[in-house]
Amino acid sequence: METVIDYSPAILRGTGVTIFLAICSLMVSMSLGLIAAWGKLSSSPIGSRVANSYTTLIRGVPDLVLMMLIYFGLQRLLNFVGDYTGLWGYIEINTFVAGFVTIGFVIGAYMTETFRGAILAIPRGQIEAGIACGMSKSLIFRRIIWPHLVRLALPSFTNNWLVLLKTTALVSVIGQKDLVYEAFTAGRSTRQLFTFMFVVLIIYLIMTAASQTALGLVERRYNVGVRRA
Amino acid sequence: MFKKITMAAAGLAMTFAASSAMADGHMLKIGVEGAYPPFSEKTADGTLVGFDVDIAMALCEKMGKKCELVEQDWDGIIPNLLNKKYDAIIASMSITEERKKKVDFSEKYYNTPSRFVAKEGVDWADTNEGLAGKTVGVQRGTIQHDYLLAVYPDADVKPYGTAEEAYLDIEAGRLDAILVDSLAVDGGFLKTDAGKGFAFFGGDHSDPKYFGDGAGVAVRKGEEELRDAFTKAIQEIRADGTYEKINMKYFDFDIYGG
Amino acid sequence: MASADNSTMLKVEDLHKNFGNIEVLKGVSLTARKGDVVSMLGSSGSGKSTFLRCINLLEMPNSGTVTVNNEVINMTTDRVGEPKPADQKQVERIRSKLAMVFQSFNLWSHMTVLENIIEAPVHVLGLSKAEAIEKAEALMHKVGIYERQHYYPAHMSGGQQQRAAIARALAMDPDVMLFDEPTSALDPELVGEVLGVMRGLAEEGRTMIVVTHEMGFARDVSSDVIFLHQGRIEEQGPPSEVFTNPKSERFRQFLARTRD
Amino acid sequence: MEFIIEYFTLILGDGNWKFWLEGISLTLMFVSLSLLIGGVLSIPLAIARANRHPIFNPMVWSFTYFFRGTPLLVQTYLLYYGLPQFDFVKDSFMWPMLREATWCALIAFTLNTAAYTTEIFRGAIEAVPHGEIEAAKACGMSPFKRMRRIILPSALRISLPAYSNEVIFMLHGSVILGVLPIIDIFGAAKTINSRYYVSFEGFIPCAILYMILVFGITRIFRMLEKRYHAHLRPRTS
Repeated sequence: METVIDYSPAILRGTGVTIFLAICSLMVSMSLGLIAAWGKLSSSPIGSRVANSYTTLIRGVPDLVLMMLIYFGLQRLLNFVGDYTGLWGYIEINTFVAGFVTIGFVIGAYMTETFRGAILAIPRGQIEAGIACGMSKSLIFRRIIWPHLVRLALPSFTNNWLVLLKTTALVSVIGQKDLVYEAFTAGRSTRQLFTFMFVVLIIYLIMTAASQTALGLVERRYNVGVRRA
Repeated sequence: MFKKITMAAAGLAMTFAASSAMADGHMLKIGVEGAYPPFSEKTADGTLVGFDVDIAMALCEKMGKKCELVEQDWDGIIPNLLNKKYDAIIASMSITEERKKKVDFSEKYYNTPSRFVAKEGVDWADTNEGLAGKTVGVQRGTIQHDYLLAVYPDADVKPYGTAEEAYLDIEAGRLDAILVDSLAVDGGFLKTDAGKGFAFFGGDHSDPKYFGDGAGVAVRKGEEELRDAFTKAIQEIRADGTYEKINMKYFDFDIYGG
Repeated sequence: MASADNSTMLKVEDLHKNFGNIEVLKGVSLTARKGDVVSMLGSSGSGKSTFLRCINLLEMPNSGTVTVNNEVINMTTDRVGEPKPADQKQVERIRSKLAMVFQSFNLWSHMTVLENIIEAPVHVLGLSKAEAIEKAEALMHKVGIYERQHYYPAHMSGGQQQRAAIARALAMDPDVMLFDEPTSALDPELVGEVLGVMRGLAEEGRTMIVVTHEMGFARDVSSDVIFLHQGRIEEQGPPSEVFTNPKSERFRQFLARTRD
Repeated sequence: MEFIIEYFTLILGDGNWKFWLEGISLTLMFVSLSLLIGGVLSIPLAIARANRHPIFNPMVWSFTYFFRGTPLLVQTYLLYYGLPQFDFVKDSFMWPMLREATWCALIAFTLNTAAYTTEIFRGAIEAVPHGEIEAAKACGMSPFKRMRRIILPSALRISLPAYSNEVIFMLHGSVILGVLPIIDIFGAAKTINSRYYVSFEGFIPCAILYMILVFGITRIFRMLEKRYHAHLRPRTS
């Protein structure tokens, strides 16, 4: 235990990196999810085809392999294109960027389904009722569509966020100094890997439980007036 | 939602901008490994220390450059040099023909043989027959790895990401033997508490066909100027006693080799 | 209107049932002899379905005894004082003699009609599969769903499903058949086909307890009618008597409301 | 053209095809074994959860919460690198097994998939229509027989789509093997990359192989669903 305290600055630093990385990934995944959901729902065949191949690719390739391809391959591609066209000089994809871009890209595919399902499930009659009352478009979005969207998307959103949080552990494999990396390094030099890995598990459990509580509160707020099935 | 997209995009752009500062005349980024004691390792507070690290700093000083150390896992150490994440590798990298196809090397800055390590008192021969069926750990993508694959086809070779993970597993009893640089394993394992009860067996392995001509500084192909500057700096620190001072800090004999 | 062979098949005495603080059954008794068809009437919430479910212990009665074919079901209480059967094996054996037909059919949705019918004979009664199939085929002819034997329940109409459920019940060779509002979940035009099958069973001399809203069935087919109100028997007797000359004011009102 | 030949020499030549073969068979064997054992384990656990057993339910809940709430990578590290921290583990009769990376990983993966599968099955058991269970009771089926003949067959059918996702997640998760000294498909890619000091070349066939496997798994489950979800298909004719 004392060794854990010795290394606690590193562990805390790593935890911070993990959380920050998770938040960045979340931004990417939500943006991609919205765009792809829109693509799937749009009547344009190209939009839905692109969105479909995106989700198929994510289902087909493990996240870590994708991360490696982005970390090493995309970097090479960017530099090659930059050199060839002369449009830009050196662009670096560091482990952090590779990490959150990949995770955001992967979870974005799940978010697509989340948003698509929620949009499809919005009761259309209530929107019509809003129109019938003479509500403006923005008012209808704010007061009717948005609360439904949040309520319908939240359970699956919560699930995606938890998957995302756990996926961040993979960035340690490409050398990003997140919680797992810092703890593994510490455990390796002190030869107490069990202790340190156990600490990591506990920290992840705390993060999971905290997210569930917080999102549960939001869910309760938005579920007012909905009968439990 | 749109705000979030722009924020994410801005974040992305910033990361690119921040890290795309190219190495200018006085800045030099050097890739080191950080998991190869006593050549390079990390202290509890995250500082990189070790023979490679000290040599890197000394070389930079001689070259009159400001250096930044970049920690990099061994697996990606050459790819990321080519990807320009840093400009040179000082990570006990042996100068081999295979690697020369990808990168250029300075003159060597040290040369030591590799040796097998196992539990004290084993009477195995360090030949393919002697190690047939034995589980032998090695760091993935090192000269030792190539050597084992080529010369010891009957051994069960387990590749590890870092040397330290291989040390962990031989200590845990998962490996019968490991093949490592003799100095690295001496300082990084055998002389530590964890290495008690383990010892070298067999002789030196240093066939230049596999092991090359010692460890050098690697730079991208075509950067002869930088390569020659490193060679010159190595000669200078050899001459003025800086090398000896660093050498003696970690080892009790001259590791420059013949 | 006792049948020729008047051995008692089912006897329920002074049955009480509480859900929490609410007393749903306040001492209900019933006797059915072989070949009797007892119709149980009552408005919703009168406790008639609960009574039926207490007979085969889908609900645990708080007190009272149930005797099936001269065998008393032994009851005891668990640690917190809730009633439970003393001998689970006995309950299973008795349930296999009391076939039940549910309001919502409750066919096993992942099995075809034939599989539904042979399931319990093979796995509870221990019949061979061939035997069970042979019997099932006869029953399916009888209820008129032979052509649908390889259909899954979800692919059939409600009336067909209920007839399949009746065949499933018959396959157990039950001593007594319990019908829990068998036509209430059906579209009006499908009610007739199910009632027709049930009439046939009554004529065969099956002992049946039927919870129903079908006055016509109760009047024409049953040997005995019981009217439950708030957990008590308000009116009881042969249909010829109770329908023409009801003694209870409540039953009179009930009849007036439901007159078809 | 020359480039293509060069590329194929890189990933297949010099005996490298052997790494791929070894990797594919290891990944397949590993994923199917852990799914098999984990699946068998999860059935009693799911039943205990669904029945709200007073003692086992909280225990199983803690187990699934722990394994579902933390990354598989860390669980594997804990088992593989963590256990030798204790001498009693190294002295125990289990050690001959635990000293093998494959066994440690198999244990971690099995427990992980058992946790996820338990919750999938629990949900499916709870989704079996109550009336169908009552009908089984009314026929005189014992609790055991009800579970075996009615509830489980129905629940396993219900859980097919969710379970097919779990199978794909396990395949994705199995790349963690390549982080240990095990040559799975991912490990094969890493080995080849590090042999030639290239960065991503080996990951391309690796990604393609995983895609083929996922495609195959999806096909198998589509067939299973066609067969076992016949009763859920909408009425035709």
